[in-house]
Amino acid sequence: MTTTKTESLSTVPAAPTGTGSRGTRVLGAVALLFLVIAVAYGLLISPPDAQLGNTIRIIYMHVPTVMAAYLAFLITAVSSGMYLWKRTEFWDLLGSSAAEIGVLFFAVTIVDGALWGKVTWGVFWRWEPRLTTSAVLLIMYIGYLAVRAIPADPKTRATRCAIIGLVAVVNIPIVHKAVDWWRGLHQGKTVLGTIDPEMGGTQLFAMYSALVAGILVCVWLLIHRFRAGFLAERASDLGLDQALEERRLESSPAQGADS
Amino acid sequence: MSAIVHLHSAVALIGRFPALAGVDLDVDPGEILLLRGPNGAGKTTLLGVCAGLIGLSSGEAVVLGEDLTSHRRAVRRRVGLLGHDSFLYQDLSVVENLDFWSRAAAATVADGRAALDRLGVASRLFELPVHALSAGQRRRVSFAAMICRRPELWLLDEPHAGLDSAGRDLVDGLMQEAAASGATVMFASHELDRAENVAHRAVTISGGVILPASQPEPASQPEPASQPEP
Amino acid sequence: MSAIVHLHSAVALIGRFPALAGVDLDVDPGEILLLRGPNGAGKTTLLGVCAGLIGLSSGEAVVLGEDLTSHRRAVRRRVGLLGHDSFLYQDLSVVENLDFWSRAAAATVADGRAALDRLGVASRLFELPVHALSAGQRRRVSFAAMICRRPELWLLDEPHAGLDSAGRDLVDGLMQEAAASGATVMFASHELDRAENVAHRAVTISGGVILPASQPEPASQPEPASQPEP
Amino acid sequence: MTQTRGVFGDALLIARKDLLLERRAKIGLGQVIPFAILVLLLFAFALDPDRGVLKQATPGLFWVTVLFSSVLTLQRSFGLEAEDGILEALRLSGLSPAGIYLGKVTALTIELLLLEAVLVLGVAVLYDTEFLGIPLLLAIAVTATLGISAAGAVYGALAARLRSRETLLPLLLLPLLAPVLIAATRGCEVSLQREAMSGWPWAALLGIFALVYLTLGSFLFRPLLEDA
Amino acid sequence: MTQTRGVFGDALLIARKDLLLERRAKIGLGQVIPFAILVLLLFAFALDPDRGVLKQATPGLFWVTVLFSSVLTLQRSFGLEAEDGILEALRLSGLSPAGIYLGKVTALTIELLLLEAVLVLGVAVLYDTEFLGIPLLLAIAVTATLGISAAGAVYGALAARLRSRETLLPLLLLPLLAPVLIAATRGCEVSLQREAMSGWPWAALLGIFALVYLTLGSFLFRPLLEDA
Ligand code: HEM
Ligand SMILES: Nc1ncnc2c1ncn2[C@@H]1O[C@H](COP(=O)(O)OP(=O)(O)OP(=O)(O)O)[C@@H](O)[C@H]1O
Ligand SMILES: Nc1ncnc2c1ncn2[C@@H]1O[C@H](COP(=O)(O)OP(=O)(O)OP(=O)(O)O)[C@@H](O)[C@H]1O
Ligand SMILES: [Mg+2]
Ligand SMILES: [Mg+2]
Repeated sequence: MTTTKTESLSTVPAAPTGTGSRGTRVLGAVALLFLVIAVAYGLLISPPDAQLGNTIRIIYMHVPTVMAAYLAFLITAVSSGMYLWKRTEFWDLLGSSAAEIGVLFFAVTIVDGALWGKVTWGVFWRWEPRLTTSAVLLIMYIGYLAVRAIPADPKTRATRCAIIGLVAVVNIPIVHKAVDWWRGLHQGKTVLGTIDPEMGGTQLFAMYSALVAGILVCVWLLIHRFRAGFLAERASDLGLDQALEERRLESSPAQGADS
Repeated sequence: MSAIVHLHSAVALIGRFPALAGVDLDVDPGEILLLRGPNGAGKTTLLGVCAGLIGLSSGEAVVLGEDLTSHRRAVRRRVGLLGHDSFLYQDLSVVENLDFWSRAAAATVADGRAALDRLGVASRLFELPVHALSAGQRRRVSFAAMICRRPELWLLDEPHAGLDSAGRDLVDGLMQEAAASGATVMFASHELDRAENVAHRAVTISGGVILPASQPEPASQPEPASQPEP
Repeated sequence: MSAIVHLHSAVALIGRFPALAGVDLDVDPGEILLLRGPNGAGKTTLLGVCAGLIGLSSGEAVVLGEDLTSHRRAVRRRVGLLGHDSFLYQDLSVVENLDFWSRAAAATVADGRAALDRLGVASRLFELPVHALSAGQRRRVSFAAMICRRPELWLLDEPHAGLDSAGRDLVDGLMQEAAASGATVMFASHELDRAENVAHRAVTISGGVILPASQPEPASQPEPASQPEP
Repeated sequence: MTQTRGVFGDALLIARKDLLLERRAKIGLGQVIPFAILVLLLFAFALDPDRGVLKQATPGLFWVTVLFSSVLTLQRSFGLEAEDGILEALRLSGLSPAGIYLGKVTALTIELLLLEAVLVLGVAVLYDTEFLGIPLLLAIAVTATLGISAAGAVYGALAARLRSRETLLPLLLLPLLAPVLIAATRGCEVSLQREAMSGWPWAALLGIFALVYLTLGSFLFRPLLEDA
Repeated sequence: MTQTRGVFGDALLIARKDLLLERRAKIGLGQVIPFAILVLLLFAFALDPDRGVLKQATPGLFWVTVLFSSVLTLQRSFGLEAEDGILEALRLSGLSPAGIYLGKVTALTIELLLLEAVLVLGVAVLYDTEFLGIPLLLAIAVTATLGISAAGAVYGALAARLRSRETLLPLLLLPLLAPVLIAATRGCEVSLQREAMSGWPWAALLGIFALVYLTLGSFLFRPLLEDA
């Protein structure tokens, strides 16, 4: 199956046969460079935090992955809107690829946050509203992927997903605002609020390079996921030609009584 | 464009299965067209495409002058579809259903009552919830809900199924009346003797394509039906 | 007691409505009996009573030697019913359904496959979930699930509905075969031409009662059907 | 002009049909209300009233109960639309999608408000709550309910056609409604306990939420009905 | 002898069919589990964690969540049996009613135990629970689940044929299961907090409940299937 796919695709001029390209290789190299810098500064060069000690270093992973995930969800929302307007496969694939990457990054954030929590708070999870809303957000996009996974006509599926992508994104700012207010109302500052100011120069540099690295990795992954999805669609198109052939054959009298 | 329905190489997928695999079909105004063919041939799918309910994945489709590949919506309110499903709220009574569907179609409540009358639905049944009706009674109510929309294109999926002899004659009469008054009728049927009498023309669909008129019927249709082509 | 089905003044209520209003009927072993009559006459209800699914509110009913007024259960596993519903799990594939229903009826899985084959269900469809089938394909699978139970009494509600011509001939053949091998067949149908050819005897039911054979057909059945009574 | 009237006319038609269906099927409220009261009772069991937990948690439990009951109501409301090809019939009907959406939202809001009214009585009796700040409570109830219906109708319609709708709808909808839960709960707490800050910002937040989803829903219902 | 074998053979056939259906429809656990986790999260909102309520209430919330998820699972499981005349077909099939009942109970128990296993992980992480007295916890989980399935299958079948089943089932079932909720919650509390009293009486109570309903169900399923 894979071989037929690549063979017939290579007969089409300029059709991509893999998910890599010159551009993505360059992008990958740059992302790698920033990753190395971020690791060097984050793990080795920057000083430990006054209160949190070396565990502060988790932040250089925690925050970039959140930001990358938010970016991905935003891309999903924009693509969803564009899909409903333009109705092209491009926007559908972009939206769903971004949602997958976003869920991935967000899950990573929650996992490393939980681990961080274990070392700083002594528990994996607290009923901190931000953590709770994070979990809720994740489930919202898991719902998106669940709908995506339901077999359906591609256009129908695309429309369903686009609607969820648009509706869900509205929730992100509302959730975060509501939570801030909730906190602000009757409780003192929380752990999340207390640590981020007062970062030293190398700490800041580590943070920014980690942020850039996180976003580059996210984009790199997104491009590859998109292309993989695109190729999968083309492969199923090839399956379609064959299915059409078989379907028409049903009508030949030789086939006899078919049901 | 004089054809009411014009399909060219129309391909329609259900899931990933090409239920229609390249259909070419033209239907003239005022025509009564019979779709016949073995089970699973694609008749129901073809009617769904003409109603604008099932999208094409490739090919051309123009119905009632509207291009289905670009905007399917405009067609929908101008066709009447009688499908395998009843299209009725099971918990509402017969008249409540008719009132709702006639008003939804911008007809009056009186149109709905007239349609019930036309279909010979006994007034004893008016206040019964639809789920209490027998199969044939329900089919009549569905038919009434369809005709009170005054559709320009009638799409009927096995319109005779479940009806008693009186009902069958009634349906034949309705189709002929509709065609005479300028509407166009496409219907799928397996009851060839009756169907071919009322149809102006018949096409055979099999394996998702329409067989050329010259080609003999496929093996699963023993009697070579007469095709009174106009 | 030689009659396979013996009903006397049988009254059956659906809700408070007397769908059967005093039916007298005897069916002999090996007979193929056609039930005809207008929509809502009570044909489906009568078949349900014979299957032991619908209780009598008064009257006598003895089916396959079992008295339905006292114990309906014994009859159920000996009849085969083909109703308006498909009796199939929509999410399971065709073969999964057949495997389940054949084993539930104490038949073997091989019986199920043989039945599918007998009904001409193409092997392409075996792995499809039932909800993806066309109306006629689904009907064939239901029929297969019924015959693999090897019922002594066949109760068929519009067995031809939705089937293509090949399928119709197949069903006629199956009924005749069943009768020849000692089973008894009762079927309701509105396709009188075909049905009267295959039936040994026809009774007309209308308004919940069986009309005496001498009486002419009720008004809603225009053509006075020939009644080849044995 | 005609177009606008059309949308609201359609909405009225749909809303009246829904309420009629509700009456005919003799279900929704007749059974959802007992269900909701039951959920309240279960909480009472689960939370062991002696510890004073229950009293503190009353607003939260009230809104969680409303949320679950809404999912039930939505499931039923859209389940009826998905039977027997009704969704196809609606697509063919020529009713404007925005009208259908607004009609469903209207009917749902009315049903849910009725439910809440009964539930408030239940809470008053079972949890021995004193009600203070009635206008604020009313504002919160109306805006929160509108938000639930507005968001719920979109996902209800989306899930209706799928064979897995019973489970998909809560999965999609409940996370979406988490902010409503937070805001309504906090708002009611404020109102009941006379906390320092006024609860009106919460009502405003709920209003914004409802508005955003109403707008979004009116636009999204067209592609939803037509292609999904 | 033959009769007995027949009942268990029938039960096996039904249970295998149910689990297959579960796999094919790719729904139940794939969506019920996220739903259950979500319910846990919603409680966290409703109960405002800072007050320490949550930790205290963990066992109660766990079992309320299991209860809601069971209703969902039951609804789906019996919804599938009521479609397309399947119930009629089962009545005609010759399968013994007790066999059908035991088969449904088996499949439900397996599905619910799986759900609880995942949920326990969720609770462990989310509510930071330490597990003490594992054997007791296991005994409680198994007996409580069996009780839920045993009672649920009876009402599931009863509600399945009615047009109002979505709402009727929780209404009938939840009051019936209130004792299970209480017993399982108290038992878990005992086990987790090492309260003075041993928790085994609770497990025994749950066991008795399960047994009573299993026996009752095996007998009641015949009239239920045949005449309802
Ligand atoms: C399960 C555990 C955790 C989860 C799910 C989690 C989740 C998140 C999320 C979603 C954000 C982005 C917030 C935004 O919208 O701006 C965030 C930011 C942040 N988190 Fe965590 N987190 C967890 C644990 C922790 C721990 C243990 C710490 C430190 C002790 C921490 C420190 C931070 C910091 C410093 C930020 C960025 C500053 C901010 O925007 O407030 N997180 N976390
Ligand atoms: N998901 C799917 N996978 C494979 N095949 C499918 C799928 N869904 C539908 N089909 C096939 O598509 C075809 C649909 O045909 P359609 O319902 O249009 O037939 P029809 O001509 O109306 O038949 P009938 O006379 O039985 O009503 C059937 O052959 C069916 O098996
Ligand atoms: N709750 C009810 N109230 C009043 N009448 C009812 C009720 N339920 C069913 N009926 C009537 O009982 C009759 C049932 O008839 P049945 O379904 O047996 O008819 P049938 O002969 O099979 O008709 P068809 O040819 O249309 O299938 C119908 O006339 C129906 O209107
Ligand atoms: Mg069809
Ligand atoms: Mg009938």
